[in-house]
Amino acid sequence: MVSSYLGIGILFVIAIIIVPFTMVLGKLFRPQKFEISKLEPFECGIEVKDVPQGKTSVHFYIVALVFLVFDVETVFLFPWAVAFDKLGLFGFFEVGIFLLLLIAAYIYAYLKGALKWEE
Amino acid sequence: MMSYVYDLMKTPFVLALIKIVILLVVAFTVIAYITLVERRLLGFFQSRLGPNRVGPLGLIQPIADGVKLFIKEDTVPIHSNSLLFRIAPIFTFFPSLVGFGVLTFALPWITPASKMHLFALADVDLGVLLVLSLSSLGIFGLMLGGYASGSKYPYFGGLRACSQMLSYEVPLTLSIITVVMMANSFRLSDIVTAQQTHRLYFFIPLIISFVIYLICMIAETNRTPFDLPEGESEIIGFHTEYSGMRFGFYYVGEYTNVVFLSMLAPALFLGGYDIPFVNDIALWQVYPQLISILGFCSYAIKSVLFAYFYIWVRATFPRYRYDQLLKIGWLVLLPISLVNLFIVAGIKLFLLK
Amino acid sequence: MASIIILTAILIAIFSIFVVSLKHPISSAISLLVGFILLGIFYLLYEAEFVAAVQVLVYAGGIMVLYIMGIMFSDNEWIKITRQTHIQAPIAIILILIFFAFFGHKLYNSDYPSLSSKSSQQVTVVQTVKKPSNLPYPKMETNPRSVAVKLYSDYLYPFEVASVLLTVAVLGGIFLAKKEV
Amino acid sequence: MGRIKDINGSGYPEWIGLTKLDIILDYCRRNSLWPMTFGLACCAIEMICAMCSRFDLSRFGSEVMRPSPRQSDVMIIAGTVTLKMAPMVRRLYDEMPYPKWVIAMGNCAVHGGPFDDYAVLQGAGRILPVDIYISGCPPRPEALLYALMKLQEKIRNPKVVNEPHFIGPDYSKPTKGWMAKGEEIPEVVEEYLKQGRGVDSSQILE
Amino acid sequence: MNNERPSYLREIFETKEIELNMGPQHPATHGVYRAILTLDGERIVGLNSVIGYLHRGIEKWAEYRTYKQATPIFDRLDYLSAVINCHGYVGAVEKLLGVEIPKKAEYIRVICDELQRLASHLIWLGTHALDIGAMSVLFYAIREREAVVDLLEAQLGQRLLNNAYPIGGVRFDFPKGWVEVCRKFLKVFKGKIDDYEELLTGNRIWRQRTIGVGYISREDAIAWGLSGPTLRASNVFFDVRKSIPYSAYPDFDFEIPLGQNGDVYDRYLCRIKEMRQSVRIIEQALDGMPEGELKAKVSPIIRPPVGEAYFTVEGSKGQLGFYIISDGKEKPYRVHIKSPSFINLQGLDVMSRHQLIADMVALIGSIDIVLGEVDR
Repeated sequence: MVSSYLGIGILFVIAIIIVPFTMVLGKLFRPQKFEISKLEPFECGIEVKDVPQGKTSVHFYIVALVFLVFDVETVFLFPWAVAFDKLGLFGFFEVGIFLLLLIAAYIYAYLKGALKWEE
Repeated sequence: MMSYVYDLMKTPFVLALIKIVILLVVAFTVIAYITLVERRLLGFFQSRLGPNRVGPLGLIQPIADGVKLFIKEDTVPIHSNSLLFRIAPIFTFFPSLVGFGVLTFALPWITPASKMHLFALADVDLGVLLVLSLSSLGIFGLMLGGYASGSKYPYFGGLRACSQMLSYEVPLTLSIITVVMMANSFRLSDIVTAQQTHRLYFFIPLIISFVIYLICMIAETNRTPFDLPEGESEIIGFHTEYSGMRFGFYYVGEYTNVVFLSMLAPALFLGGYDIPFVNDIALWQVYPQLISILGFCSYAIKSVLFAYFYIWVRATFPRYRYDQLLKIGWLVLLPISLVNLFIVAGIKLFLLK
Repeated sequence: MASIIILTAILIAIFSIFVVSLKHPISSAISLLVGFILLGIFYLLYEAEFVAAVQVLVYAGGIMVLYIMGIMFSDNEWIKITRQTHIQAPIAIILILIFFAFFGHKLYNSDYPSLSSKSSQQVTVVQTVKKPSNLPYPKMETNPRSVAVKLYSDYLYPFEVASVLLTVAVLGGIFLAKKEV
Repeated sequence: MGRIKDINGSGYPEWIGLTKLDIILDYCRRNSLWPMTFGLACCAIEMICAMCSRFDLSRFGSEVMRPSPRQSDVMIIAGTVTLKMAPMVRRLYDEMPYPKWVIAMGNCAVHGGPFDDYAVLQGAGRILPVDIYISGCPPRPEALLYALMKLQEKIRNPKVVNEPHFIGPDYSKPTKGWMAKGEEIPEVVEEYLKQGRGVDSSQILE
Repeated sequence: MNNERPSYLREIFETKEIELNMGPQHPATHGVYRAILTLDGERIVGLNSVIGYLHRGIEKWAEYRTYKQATPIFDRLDYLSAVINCHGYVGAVEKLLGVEIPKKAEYIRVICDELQRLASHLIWLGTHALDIGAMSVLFYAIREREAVVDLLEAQLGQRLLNNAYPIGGVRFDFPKGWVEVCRKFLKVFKGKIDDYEELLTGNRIWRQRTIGVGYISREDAIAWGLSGPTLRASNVFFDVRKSIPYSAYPDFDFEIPLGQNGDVYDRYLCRIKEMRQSVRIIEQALDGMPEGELKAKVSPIIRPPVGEAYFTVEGSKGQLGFYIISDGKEKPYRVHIKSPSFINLQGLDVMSRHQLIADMVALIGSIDIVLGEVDR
């Protein structure tokens, strides 16, 4: 029923609006003084020359990649879990095959060193 | 005039608004005071007093902190991506706040006129799934905040936050899936009802899931021992460049997550608003109001236990290192939770039939 | 209800245009993220609850993370000197407008279920009960359950093929990412 | 009217003239002074002691040590400021958002202490507008607590807002060369300005 | 298949190294030490130390004062162990003068030194644990340190920078009841060390964070000239109290704890064991306290004969040496300090190779640098 989401919808909108609303309201009370030295990025008091961009190892990326696969996998597991009493043994084996294939992928990723972080 | 107001009260929109106002007031009070409770408790753990000067027992301390942050200057650094910098705190804040909407706090309230009011904002069918899908958005707050600052420490904080929250989301989801499997519903009230009818709290059959949930709960909220994104003594944190109320929203967002996850945990594993050792539903037929209130208290106490667990862990443990954290997430928790899935399926299929 | 649906649809269109028109890749990515969330809301309004949750979980919470990480890793200074629009853009815009006009006309004249039927639904939050029933919350057949039964009976083969696809995704991803490291 | 605007010379919006609101805001401000984790030398140890069990700065709500200047309200200069460190101290002070306060802890931060030589800045007051000076080498943790209370008093009391406050031996008037609020910055910061950083804000606006 | 990427794409995807400043204002650098880290991801590939942010010219300062006037400035060297610093300088001057110190004064000095070592190690323990994330240990450690500091204050008159000893002995005997309080404290303190160990030593996270991190081999440790617990953790037996005995240390029976692996965990264990040994020394000294004079006869104006003297003590960070050249006048011609922190800091380069940022934090904590001593 869509109607039951009414409260959630309103809460969603309020929760998003709270942050900008508070910041705009706070503008009436908070001091604001433009000083160029204040806006320098903080790096332990040292003057900063370069901005970090595109300089990081690709390892973080692999984490996201493997995560995505397992994220999609959980999406398939949700309907299975919620209808477990109906699907019974058949569903159990079905998902068993599904998961075994994924576990194979997991083992491959492990053997390839994608899940090793200590070099 | 009064009848007009009364009529207005009956429309679902206004009813929902009233519920939201109550929910937000209570939620923000709890979130504000959990910061004080944490500081006082840490004080007691560390043989000191904690804030006690501002008002009686330091009760005005959270308000003072909040107002202070509110009237503090707001800086947007030069190298930052200004728009992104401004909108990033929204993402850490709203998923958990919306999550409060799907929690059911007690058995339905019966008015003298025999009307039934749900003790929840919206007890939707999607329940846990909605919570999970929204909390998957929480990562953007840290990630974008770190990236948009245009400074190195936040950049590292953002990267760490990213891989940490991704790594622990899968085990968390898998552990919740086992609960869904037992209850055959995403709805939180159904999950609690299943525990009430079985007369068995799920943390007994799902002990592995419960432990995984406890670990992932701490990791998802970036708290000690998994507080790498804001490891103050290493990289100063993804919110290094944030000041004033924007920082305040990160601060509040963290505690919102803490409160929310420690309110979700009892519903999933400890029977939620069920009063232990009592047949709730039978009693509810007789004394509906009393059981509703007692159930709410029971729920509150269970949630406080989890919140206490958070603070206790914070006072005790050192911090993990980045690679160890990922190792635990991917090489320990993920395989265990996958195997656990089969175990629970087997239990459900062959033992509980 | 119809007005909310139309509003959402318009917002989705606007953010989709932002995705292709904004200059900085991170702005495009954020527009895409908002678009995905709005699409989730759109599905929800059409009572496809499960799909809505999955939309947010996978697209907004999963794939967008990947995109934004990609942008964070790459040096996007070069974007600023690259042209955003192709020389054929005006022609493309005219063609798209013709396309939309054509399909709008077709849809308008067809007997596709109108949006107004949605608004007739009564919204009920307060239930009236004589006496508390046996269970406080009546058990009902929910959307995800029906999706599940369909998925695991009628669409069994696509489901199993999906697992093969996911495995291939892992292999491919690791192959691509590991090669240059 | 003028009062709330004057705190730290930080440019509050002018329309706020509500005195009662001032009282509430100041109450909150002075009861939530978050110090910056910033130890320079010997006095830092006494600062740690003041944070810990026996003296417990947290009673005043000040145990939230923020490592980033962006989130801190009060800078406790605990120790010797050398000439090499002075630009960093100044930059950190600059990076703090308004309203901000400075406590100079220990003789070295007050006037150079025993080190009247080529390497040491003769008092943090030469580069920063210091609000509270604590003498002692090092001052006891109690002195820091007292300084914090004095700072709270200063935030509350409009009369002392623009005057440096001394604790310990009674310096009746600040020596020449101390920096008052709104005054021009003396030699070290001039050097620091010459390096091309911290350009005068008025130039940027024009 | 062509593996070559187009040139503009290679530029985009190339992982570059990032330069990160850690310090001077950083909670983990224990003062104003600045490390310029070159990072690949989170891994350190290069370290460039910048010191001098606390250079106060202490050596030069001492050359412009008389021998007596110069005493208090050495407290500011390693402000965590002011008493031991003072012992080192006073010892060097006494060596220059050729004065024999009364036995009782030596015993009092040893007791105060060891108490100071406890205080220093407690601060180290607290801040090191805080860096790794265990926040409670700091508060427990400082709680006990307050007791130590109280004892020192009762004896020497100040909490932190107590100009502890005059040249030629000590100023006062212990005040009334001091010995009993001290004994009581030591009794309690032994249990407290067990408490710290309970929180940290067996803790899985602590072990994971410290074992195998910041390794330095025995040979490297000797080659880099490390000293103190940092050296002993690499299984090198060198402690000035045993190797070059001074003061009353030969009278006491104590062990020098040695580590096996030279990693952060071993350094931690070494210091914890050292605290137990310090307690042992103090107990023995309190038991065997001799009667006698407090101070040797030293003329009010000190004019040592022309010559030079080098005197080392075991500071809480390592071997602390004072080298004084006298030209026969009231002021020393030259005072040079061999400061352990400065030399231990050099080993950081070796230890930090291919570690993560988080390890770097643990490492700086484990070698226990004090910037006052590094920069002087």
